[in-house]
Amino acid sequence: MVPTRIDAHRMALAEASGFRPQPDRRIDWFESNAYEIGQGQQLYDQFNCSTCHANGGGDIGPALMDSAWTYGGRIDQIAASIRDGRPNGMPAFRDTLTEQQIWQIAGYVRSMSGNVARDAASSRGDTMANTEPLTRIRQEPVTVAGRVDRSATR
Amino acid sequence: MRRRAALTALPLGGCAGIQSAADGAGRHAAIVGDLFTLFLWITGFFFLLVLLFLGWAILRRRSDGTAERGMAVTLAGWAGLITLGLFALTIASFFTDRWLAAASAGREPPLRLKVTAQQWWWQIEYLDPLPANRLRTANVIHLPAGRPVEISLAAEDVIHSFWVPNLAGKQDLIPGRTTDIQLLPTRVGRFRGQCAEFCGLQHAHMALDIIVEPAKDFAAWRTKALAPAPAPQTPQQKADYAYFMTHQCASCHAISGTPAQGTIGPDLTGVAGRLSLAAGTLPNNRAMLQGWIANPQTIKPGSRMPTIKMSGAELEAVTAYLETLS
Amino acid sequence: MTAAADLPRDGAELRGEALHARLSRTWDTPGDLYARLATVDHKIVGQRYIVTAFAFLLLGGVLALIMRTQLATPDSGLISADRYNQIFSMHGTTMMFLFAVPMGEAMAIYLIPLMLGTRNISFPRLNAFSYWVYLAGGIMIWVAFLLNVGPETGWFSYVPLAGPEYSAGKRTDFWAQMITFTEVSALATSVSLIASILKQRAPGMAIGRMPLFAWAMLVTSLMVVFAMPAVMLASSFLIADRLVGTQFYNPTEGGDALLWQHLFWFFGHPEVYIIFIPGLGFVSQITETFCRRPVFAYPVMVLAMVSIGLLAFGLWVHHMFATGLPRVGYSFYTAASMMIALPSGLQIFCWIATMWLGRPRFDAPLLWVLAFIVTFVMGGLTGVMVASVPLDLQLHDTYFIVAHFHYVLIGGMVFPLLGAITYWFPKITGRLMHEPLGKATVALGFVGFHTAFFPMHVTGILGMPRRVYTYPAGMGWDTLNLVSSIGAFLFAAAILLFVLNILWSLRRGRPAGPDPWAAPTLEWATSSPPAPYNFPHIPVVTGHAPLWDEPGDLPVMTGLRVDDRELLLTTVMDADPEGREASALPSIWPLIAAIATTILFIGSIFTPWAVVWGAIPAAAALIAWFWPKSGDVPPEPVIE
Amino acid sequence: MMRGWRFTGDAAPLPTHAFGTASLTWWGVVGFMLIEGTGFALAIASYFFLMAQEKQWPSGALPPDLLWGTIATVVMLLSELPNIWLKRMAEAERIGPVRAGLVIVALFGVALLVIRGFEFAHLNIGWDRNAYASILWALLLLHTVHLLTDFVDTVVLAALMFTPHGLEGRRFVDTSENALYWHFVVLSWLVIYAIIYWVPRLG
Repeated sequence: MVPTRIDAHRMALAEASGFRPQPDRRIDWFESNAYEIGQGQQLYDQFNCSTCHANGGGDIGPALMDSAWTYGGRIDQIAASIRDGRPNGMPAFRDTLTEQQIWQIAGYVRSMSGNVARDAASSRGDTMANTEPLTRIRQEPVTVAGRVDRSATR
Repeated sequence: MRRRAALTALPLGGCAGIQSAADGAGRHAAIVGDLFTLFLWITGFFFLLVLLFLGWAILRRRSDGTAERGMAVTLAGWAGLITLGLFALTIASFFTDRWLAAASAGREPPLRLKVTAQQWWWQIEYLDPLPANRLRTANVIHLPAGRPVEISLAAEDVIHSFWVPNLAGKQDLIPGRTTDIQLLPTRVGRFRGQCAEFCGLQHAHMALDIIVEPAKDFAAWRTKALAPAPAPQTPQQKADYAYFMTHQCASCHAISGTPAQGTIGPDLTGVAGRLSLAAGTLPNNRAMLQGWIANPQTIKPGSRMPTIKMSGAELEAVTAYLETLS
Repeated sequence: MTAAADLPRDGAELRGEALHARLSRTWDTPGDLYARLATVDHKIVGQRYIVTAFAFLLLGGVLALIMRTQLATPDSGLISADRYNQIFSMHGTTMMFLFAVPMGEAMAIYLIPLMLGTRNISFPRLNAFSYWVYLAGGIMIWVAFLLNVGPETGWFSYVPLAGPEYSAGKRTDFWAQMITFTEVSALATSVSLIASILKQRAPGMAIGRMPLFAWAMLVTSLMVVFAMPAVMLASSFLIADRLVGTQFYNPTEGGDALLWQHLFWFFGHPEVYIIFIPGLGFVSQITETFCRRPVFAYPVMVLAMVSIGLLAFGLWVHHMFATGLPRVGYSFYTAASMMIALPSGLQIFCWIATMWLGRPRFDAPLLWVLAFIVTFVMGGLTGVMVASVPLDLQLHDTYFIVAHFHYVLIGGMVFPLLGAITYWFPKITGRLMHEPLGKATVALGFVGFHTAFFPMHVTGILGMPRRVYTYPAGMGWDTLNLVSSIGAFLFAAAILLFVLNILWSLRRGRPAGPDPWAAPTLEWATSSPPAPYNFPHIPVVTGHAPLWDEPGDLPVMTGLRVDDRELLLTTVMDADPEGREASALPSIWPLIAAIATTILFIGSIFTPWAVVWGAIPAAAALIAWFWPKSGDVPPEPVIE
Repeated sequence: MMRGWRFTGDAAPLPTHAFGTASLTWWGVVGFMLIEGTGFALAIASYFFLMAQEKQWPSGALPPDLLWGTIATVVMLLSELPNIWLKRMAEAERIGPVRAGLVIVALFGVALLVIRGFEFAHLNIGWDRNAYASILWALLLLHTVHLLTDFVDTVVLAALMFTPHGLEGRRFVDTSENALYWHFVVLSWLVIYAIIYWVPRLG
């Protein structure tokens, strides 16, 4: 099986962070472990993601709690967006965050659209946020350019 | 010093540790130490009375028809004695409170600090009307002996408790509220404070060093700390500096006079000069510094300092650069 | 409708063996599983409660030993930080919520009906329901702990650490829900005990002639009624914050972290007296029996107990001296906290005076009382120390406090409990415990306890904070912690010895007969173990010490039906006979209602809709429990 | 040896059911009322504790609309009329009026639950917005739980009174004590009504 670009990328990822993942073990881990998502929530606040994305509703940056994803809504795609940055404004956090921190934030971003294990997301943070409790929101299907991405919905 | 000697002569003998409430290196801790001695003597006296009465009741020869009236009178006497004892202790405690409040009266204006507690380290800020004199550091407080200190306390995340037993009682730091604490260090020396309110995974490793020094030493330390970090000279130093400033370290930590301005982790200005690392967890030497940077999760599991993948050379670069910040 | 006159009743025409057979048929609990699950006999439910609570004591004790092994040496890597936080949280939670409060109530469920001379506790089905809910709560939290989902923020769970952001996952939810279980069971039992003590005392047992243990349980139950709602409210707010995003404790959205502390400690301090006052009851009964005279100054003892109960509600802020509240308020709480030492001091005096005036016989129970007096007085005096604000600011949340509360809780409740179990073991099982082994247990327990906990006073003064999973070497704490750990194992050995003594005595203890200790209270007037109906005829009381005041035949009141379960109701103050009340028949519905409630509670951890959907089966079970069965014994004619 | 017995009194003539403090279940109901009353008192104390923290109360919203709350209070007070009458009839052990009274109070319960639905809809703030909203919803929910449980009790009791079991003396005692509990539900509502609807307006 010729490794596709994504698989090659994932292998590099595994090497870089010292994980020895089967292809998708990390995807399940960061979408169902409450501690990781909780750390992601705190990192989201501390690294000022809310400056552009608010608390998920979007501001200068796109909304993170809806179903529209320009560069893919799967957790590894979100992690790639954080690590490498995206055109018109999303900075690369490759040298600012460690691999685990990137995946933790990606997990929290997934929880904003209800795409994590039901009992993993915590209801709210100890911050001012005019958003619905994460335990009460509906799960948003991930759509890329209008088409629903089957592989991204739990 | 006479009273202090009296205190240590007590069964609490060898109590002059660097983190001991019986040491009394601060005016407040000394006053509270004397109150403790008073309480110890009075409560000890009552305990002795109870033991004597119990022993007598067990060993006495049984004789029938002993007067119950006598016992009733003794009961009334005992009630009076307890009330008297409690009244004395309450009054002593009340007056101690007043002495503590007035402990810093009539001395030079207090040194103002702001301590912000976060999950598992202390951010220390020396406040000053002049912005140039404001100093931010972490996990260490230098204090001039004999000058009162006014610390305002705040917490970023959960409830912590600021406690330096040698100097004074503890005071909680509560998110959403500001509390304050007054200190008056009287004896020069090195002391250790520790978080006293359970605050999560690494509550046990959330200590800070208190260095009480003569006023002129304090002034010398302060001017040196206010100066920006020395610029790198040798090419090796420049490479170390470049690596530090362009990698994860700079996004969390701050070093005055450099592009590293992260406020998530402790301020590293003058970190080489500190007595301990990782909030009082490790002694400060090159090996410990390198071990901590290489794998913080084995030393403080759950700490917010992540394990950063670094090659040997990169680790060497970061350690070397931090060693220059004294 | 059979006429009232010809219903079979106990009395001159029906007595002795015939009466025993007839009453046994009405009150007995057959051996089959269904009957055992449906029983409402206070003695069976009481024994289950006692055994379950004692099992939780042992489990909590094992956790304590693990903690002491970890802390025996500095910088020990035996246990990780997360595991240790779960262990110390479970140790506190198990000891406070699953052992101490339920054990006091368990002994009362078994003993109070016997001491008051009645046939069953007042709301037997509610009492059975209370046990099942308690058992379910205990099992839930321990299963969660073994699945690595145990509580991790201490038995007090201060917010914001226990809030949604800093305590992710389901750990604190299970803790908060466990609170709901144990509070529902404690409240249910308290209401039953209050009604029994006020309405079902033997005729002639005026309020001033009640045994002191009954007074202790009345005060304790009233305190439960007024204290437990505080923690139920606080834990409900916490679960709401964590699951549906309410903002009670979110400082940035108008909430306040101290709201939790006020609500929790408004319950927390009365809780420690709810744990300790049954201990006073045990000590009073043991001292009375083994000194062979009523406790000296009965009115002073009762007033002291009641004033402790009232004062306990006025001093919760002494747990919050370090939170920066206004200082003038603190001095009020210092005075209130100091005042509570007066009634305790008077009670200690009265017990010692009883020994002084009486003819003490130093069997194991009285030795436990001596151990109690010495240990509890030291604990009370360190309590007076930490009542002072300046001292508390140095000692709060240090090992000095760990020493203080172990002195007043183990010294104040566990020592009297072990004495009480030794004292009432013959009544419950019909066999005496091994006396020399009992004495050895007291000695080992006393030595082990003080070796473990006295050094902690010094460790605390030397600056060691509480709840640290490890500590650096060279702080002066090393040897002290080692000694404490050795002492902990010694004390555990004593508890093991006690358990062995119980297991041995169950089969080979000396047969006890109705009254092995020549004790004054009514439970010693019936057989050991008591018959299912407790007393063939309801005894009548003529003084403080019924069995000592009536050396010959016991005066009794007859006329209760034998074909249906019936109790005698008496007036609150003077216990004059007032009416006959049908006592509930065995029913499986309390168990089913408890299961439905358990499903509702556990479900509501995962989805709030479980509260809505779970309420329907729970309501159905409660209605079926209340609905009279047509097969009941023919009721008396309506209009008499 | 087991002691002998000396007969000194006969309990046969004593009644098998009684009203008020002579009844065991009266003490049970009062016990539960004390528990729930303490719960209400502490929830109200929390309301004022949080209010003291805020500069602006109610924060972030208008106070709840007066209309439905006031209707609920009026209907609640009206329900006291049949309730008091029911209690008197129960203590007179007259089965006809008791059956009617229970049905009437049950109907009042239905009306109040419907009104309560509208009240929840007119609180003008979601429970997750801020601490004011949370304690507001908590108080109203706490009272609704008690309203619901006593409504269910009344319905069950009414159904029971239409069966032969209804003729037993004990059932009249249960009815009398259920009416007592209804007094508690109404009284606690008056306090909560004043707090939820008027404290934000007067404060």
